[in-house]
Amino acid sequence: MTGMLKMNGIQAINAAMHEAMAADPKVLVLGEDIADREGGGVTGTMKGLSTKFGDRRVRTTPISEQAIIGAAIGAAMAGYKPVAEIMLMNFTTVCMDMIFNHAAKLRFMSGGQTSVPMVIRTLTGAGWQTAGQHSDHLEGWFAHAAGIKVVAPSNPADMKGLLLSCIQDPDPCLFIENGMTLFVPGDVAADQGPIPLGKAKVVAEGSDLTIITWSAQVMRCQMALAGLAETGISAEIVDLRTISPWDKETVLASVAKTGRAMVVHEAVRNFGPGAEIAATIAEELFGQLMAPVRRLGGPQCAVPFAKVLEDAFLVQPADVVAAAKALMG
Amino acid sequence: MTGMLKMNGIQAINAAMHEAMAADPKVLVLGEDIADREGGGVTGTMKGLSTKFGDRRVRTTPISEQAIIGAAIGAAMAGYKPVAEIMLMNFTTVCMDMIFNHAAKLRFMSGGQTSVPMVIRTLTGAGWQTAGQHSDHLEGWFAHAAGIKVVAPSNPADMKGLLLSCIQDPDPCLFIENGMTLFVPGDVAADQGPIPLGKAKVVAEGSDLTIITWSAQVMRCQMALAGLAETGISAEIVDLRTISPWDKETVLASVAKTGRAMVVHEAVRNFGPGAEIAATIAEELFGQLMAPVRRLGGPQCAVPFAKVLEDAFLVQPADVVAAAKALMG
Amino acid sequence: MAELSNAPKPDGEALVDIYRRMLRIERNDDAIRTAIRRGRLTMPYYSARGQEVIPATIGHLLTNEDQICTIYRGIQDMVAKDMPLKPLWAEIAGRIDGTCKGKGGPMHLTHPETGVMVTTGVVGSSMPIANGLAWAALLDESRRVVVAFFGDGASNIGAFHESLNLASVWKLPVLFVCPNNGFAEHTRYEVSTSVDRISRRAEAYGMPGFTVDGNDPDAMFAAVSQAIERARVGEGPTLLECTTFRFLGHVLGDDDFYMTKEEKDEALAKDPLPALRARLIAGGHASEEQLAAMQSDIEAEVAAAQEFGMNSPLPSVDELRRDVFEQEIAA
Amino acid sequence: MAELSNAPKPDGEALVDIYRRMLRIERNDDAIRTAIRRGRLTMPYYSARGQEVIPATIGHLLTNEDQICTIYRGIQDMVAKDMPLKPLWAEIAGRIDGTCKGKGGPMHLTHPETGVMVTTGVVGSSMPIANGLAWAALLDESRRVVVAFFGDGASNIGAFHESLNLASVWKLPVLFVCPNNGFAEHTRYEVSTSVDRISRRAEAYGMPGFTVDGNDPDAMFAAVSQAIERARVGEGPTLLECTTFRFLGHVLGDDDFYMTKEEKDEALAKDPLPALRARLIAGGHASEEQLAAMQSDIEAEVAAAQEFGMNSPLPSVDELRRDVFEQEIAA
Ligand SMILES: Cc1ncc(C[n+]2csc(CCOP(=O)(O)OP(=O)(O)O)c2C)c(N)n1
Ligand SMILES: Cc1ncc(C[n+]2csc(CCOP(=O)(O)OP(=O)(O)O)c2C)c(N)n1
Ligand SMILES: [Mg+2]
Ligand SMILES: [Mg+2]
Repeated sequence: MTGMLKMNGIQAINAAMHEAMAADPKVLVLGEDIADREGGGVTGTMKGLSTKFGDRRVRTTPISEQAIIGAAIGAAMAGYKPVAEIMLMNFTTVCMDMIFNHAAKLRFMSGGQTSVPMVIRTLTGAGWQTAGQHSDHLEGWFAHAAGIKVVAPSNPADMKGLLLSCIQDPDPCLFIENGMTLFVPGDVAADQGPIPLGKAKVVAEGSDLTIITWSAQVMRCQMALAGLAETGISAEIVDLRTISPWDKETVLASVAKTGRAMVVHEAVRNFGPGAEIAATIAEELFGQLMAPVRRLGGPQCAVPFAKVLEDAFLVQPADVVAAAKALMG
Repeated sequence: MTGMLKMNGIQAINAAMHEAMAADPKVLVLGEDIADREGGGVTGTMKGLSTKFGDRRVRTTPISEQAIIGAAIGAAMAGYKPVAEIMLMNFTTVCMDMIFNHAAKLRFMSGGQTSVPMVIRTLTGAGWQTAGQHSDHLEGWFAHAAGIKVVAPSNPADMKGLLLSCIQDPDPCLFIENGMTLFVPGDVAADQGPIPLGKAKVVAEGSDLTIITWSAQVMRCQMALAGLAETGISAEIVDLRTISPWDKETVLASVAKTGRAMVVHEAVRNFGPGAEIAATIAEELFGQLMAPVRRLGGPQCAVPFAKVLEDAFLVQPADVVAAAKALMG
Repeated sequence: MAELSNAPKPDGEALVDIYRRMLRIERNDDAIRTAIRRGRLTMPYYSARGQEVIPATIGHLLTNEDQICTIYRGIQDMVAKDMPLKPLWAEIAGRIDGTCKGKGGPMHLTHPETGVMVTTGVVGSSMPIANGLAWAALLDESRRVVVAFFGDGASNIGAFHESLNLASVWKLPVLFVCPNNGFAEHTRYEVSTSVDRISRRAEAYGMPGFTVDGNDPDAMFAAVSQAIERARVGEGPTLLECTTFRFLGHVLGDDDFYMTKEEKDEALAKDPLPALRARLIAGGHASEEQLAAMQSDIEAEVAAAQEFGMNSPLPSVDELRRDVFEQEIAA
Repeated sequence: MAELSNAPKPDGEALVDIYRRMLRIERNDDAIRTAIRRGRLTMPYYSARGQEVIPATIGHLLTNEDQICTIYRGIQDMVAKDMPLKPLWAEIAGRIDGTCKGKGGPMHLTHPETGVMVTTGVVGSSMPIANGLAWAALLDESRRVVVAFFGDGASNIGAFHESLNLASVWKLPVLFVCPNNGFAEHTRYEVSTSVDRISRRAEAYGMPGFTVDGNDPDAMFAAVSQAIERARVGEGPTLLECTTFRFLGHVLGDDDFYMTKEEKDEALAKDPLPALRARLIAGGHASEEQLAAMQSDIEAEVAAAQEFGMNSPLPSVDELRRDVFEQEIAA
């Protein structure tokens, strides 16, 4: 085994970008504030790229998200591999036409004559009190769109490995960063390479209950493990990592073993991505489950500002423990 | 019982608009091509309104969907009840910020000081060979958004009644028309008034299986009834009518009775609105179902152009029959 | 608005080629309309009859490497860009030999070999993508230029603004070409547009903008040549508003109730196709016989294409699982 | 750009009122920053220190019935519009007595009673909604005007374009007010914007547009009065670009690495607050004593507001079910 490095998500993403750009001159970067003159991105994930790879490949853009995604689409169709940043996930709503009607569909609508190998990186997540227009987890929307892959890593190693895979992928990928996990350090192998898309990871083994989760909620579910153990519940945690296409095999194998499942996500519960996973588990393991599949997600409201409300909006470790207890009957 | 009129969806919507505008001077209409000078909307649903109620209340707009929804939001906040048209559902992607980050959230984010009583009417549906950018059913996205109600009627009477309710509703409503049902005539009571939002309707009674569906798929499920009867399956069809908030009570009561459920929608199956309904049924009726809940929806691709592919994209009556047979075991 | 200086002029050969492209567009348009009327094609159709000079001149001036992004009303742009008619017909007939295997249809025709990169059905959306193709042209250090076609109505949508600004700041080799036919669906220009000339909007982006008579091959030739030259030498984008008229309304079947008989008659009287034909003859650039031969060649090509398209096999339903991603989706 | 004619000038009383509004903005800003530094407030904060003349002049000239739509960097606009400070502080402290019951926070402050209709965190999105409020003002046959504030960076987003076009075509009573502070986050104006003056973009919408020194109360007073007058009498919208500078960077904590020391020093030297103070004294419009009393009144108001806000109760978690719809969501 090679050496391990301690780095946080920002450093992991930055490392992935440096490696990808060095390895392939076709990799481009564009977005607001992303050149070094502007600070290498608001969280600094793009630091050093414009200095090292030049202003032609690394371009700070106007605040024009439709133009950003359009430029990425066009460049991708012409053989480049652009990594476009939409600063926050809520702002995908101003360029949704470019993403949904174009990036995701051009390969199909052209009968495979053109393709759009681009990555959209975006940041989101409650916890910083940025309230209703800066915190939403909308992965469910994109997972419902055919033609785009959706990735939501929870830790630095996965951030590096999955971003490398997204960049190499021949199709558009949405790479979702969460503001609560970006600053948390973790172990990353010095030679951490691409991690295949579409593969979940069992991050805690257990026998009573499978918790399927992703992004920052992996961390909160892990924080629930102690409380679960205390009440004698042995929980298996599956970090889904890729939301679309999702790893049915790993999830179903785990739930087949434990007999109980709970999906936990930050997105609003109603019509959220957890419904697909819960519905699939219930369908495929019909008659084999010891309890109904539970879904924990955000309440039906915008992300609130007040800390006390924001905390209540998020599924907390205690909520996971309580739901697990109820599930055990 | 009052007299019944035969009218199609266009006439029903038109009747609702005329009544609503006559009853309440605060009702406004805006959208592309909607004044009579431009034909009263591409399908003619807005015919006569500008002539009758004047150009101040009925305004044709530029092709500027963000400006359309923004104007509706502002007018709604100031006490009007605008009915805005986004010509096709795929074009909600160019104004998704206005809908999702603003219309749906302003009441909450302002702590109830402001409200946005507006209606967005939009048209969609496969069947006209308009292909990848003109046919998508995206109700799942909007149902996942807190703060906006989502309605998808299947027949002229419901179109009239639900549109009247949307206009009267104190909150933003998305009213989804489907191009395949708009031209189909049906019975509408001469005095058809508002139909409450959030209430499903059992359109066929049965004992073996509940089919939950909406919009144009109600018609296709009804067309499957004969085939189902032939194979001895007694199917109950629930027309959901309102997707958010959906009528859990009616659906669960029906499935509790039949013991089997199938959700049929035109939207892509993956991470689609059917997942919420299926997951809820499986959770709430755990242990009471005789078979897993099935979901029939579009395949994971853009709506294709070629008739043969478009037909295959849509869930057809034969698919419903085949799935029902499989479900009966 | 900027002034056109030292305007290059089309010679006789150029005019003949422009006419040939116009005729190919028109004969093809006619065949499509006939096929639809006879129920042989089932598709929404947005004819550009009357607007032929614009694409024909542009098609004449572009090289095969140059690229275009166009819209639902874009078949004329593709035909002028030398897209082969056989796969075009197979596509609009929804067949497997179509450029897009029947998946895209008329609103999403694509043919990268001839530079037809994107056809979009969403108003305004040709422009942001054209920028990206143009960015790639710069990165490739090629001399490629990209043309983004869009309508007058599209000049009011946000994507127009974002695209022109970015193209200007990045000095991208793009021609923003707006055939201004005075209507967006049924809505008159003045009802929706706050400026008398769309070209005036170029100034808001520090970009040259011109309004040219889109039915006049000389004016078009001059404006397009100069815009292409600017783009090729790295001077950046140009906005060209080309005034014209849609003879057949928005979509086939449109009854034109929203226009006056006078304005329509006036426009029809200025049909650019017979006008250029007459000029070719009068100027001695071509003889009646040559033009008749040209026409029968084109008609033969169109007929063969129609024949080919209509007889191409239907796509298999397995196609729904293909081209969503590079890797086929499992059955 | 259009020319300002017969410019109205602020008299002494007006200048004093403008100064008072500026001081209220600045003292409140200072208190917020202090509270954040001391950990008493936890919120993202976008100070507008240095830009006070713009909102203060507008606040002075608007009536209570007039409305504004502003952005994340908008607290100065609200304060100048006479929003009471107590519910403002309760809101930014996330308390139940906040204008929005703590649900919106600083980026979504709302207070219809004083005409603060929308605060948005999405760049550009103040403008489309302002149009709707202005449409309602016309329908109501009122003389209300609506001000949409947005930054220079926001002038490159699609919503700007769509909004100005619609406002012009519909002759809506809107003032589009752009404090141009030269930066969008860390990005310099020139890096992202293709035109030397944002006001030049007004022409693209057949709308008057002016660039005024946003730190000069006379220039602001003249431009805003005329724009308001145009709007009130039904002549439609105006675009006002007001040049200024953000003294404290984009977000609190910003270290300004992206600007030169010279440009920052130069801007700081032009701090409009002491400049107007000196002018009031020099012009005999107010005495040192009067201004000192004004300042202590304001400081007392701010302190009381802070006290009130910090001591207001936290919202109950039941609030998550309220105000989503008019009808409360069942627990
Ligand atoms: C974003 C969006 N809004 C609305 C439409 C519906 N639509 C299709 S064509 C059209 C009119 C476009 O007019 P113009 O840009 O002048 O082009 P023309 O059709 O005249 O060539 C409209 C409104 C659309 N396709 N996309
Ligand atoms: C659509 C959108 N894109 C990006 C952002 C992130 N963002 C917030 S403020 C800002 C800069 C805006 O600059 P400007 O318009 O000049 O206003 P200023 O902050 O200088 O007052 C950006 C890019 C956003 N809020 N919305
Ligand atoms: Mg037009
Ligand atoms: Mg700025």
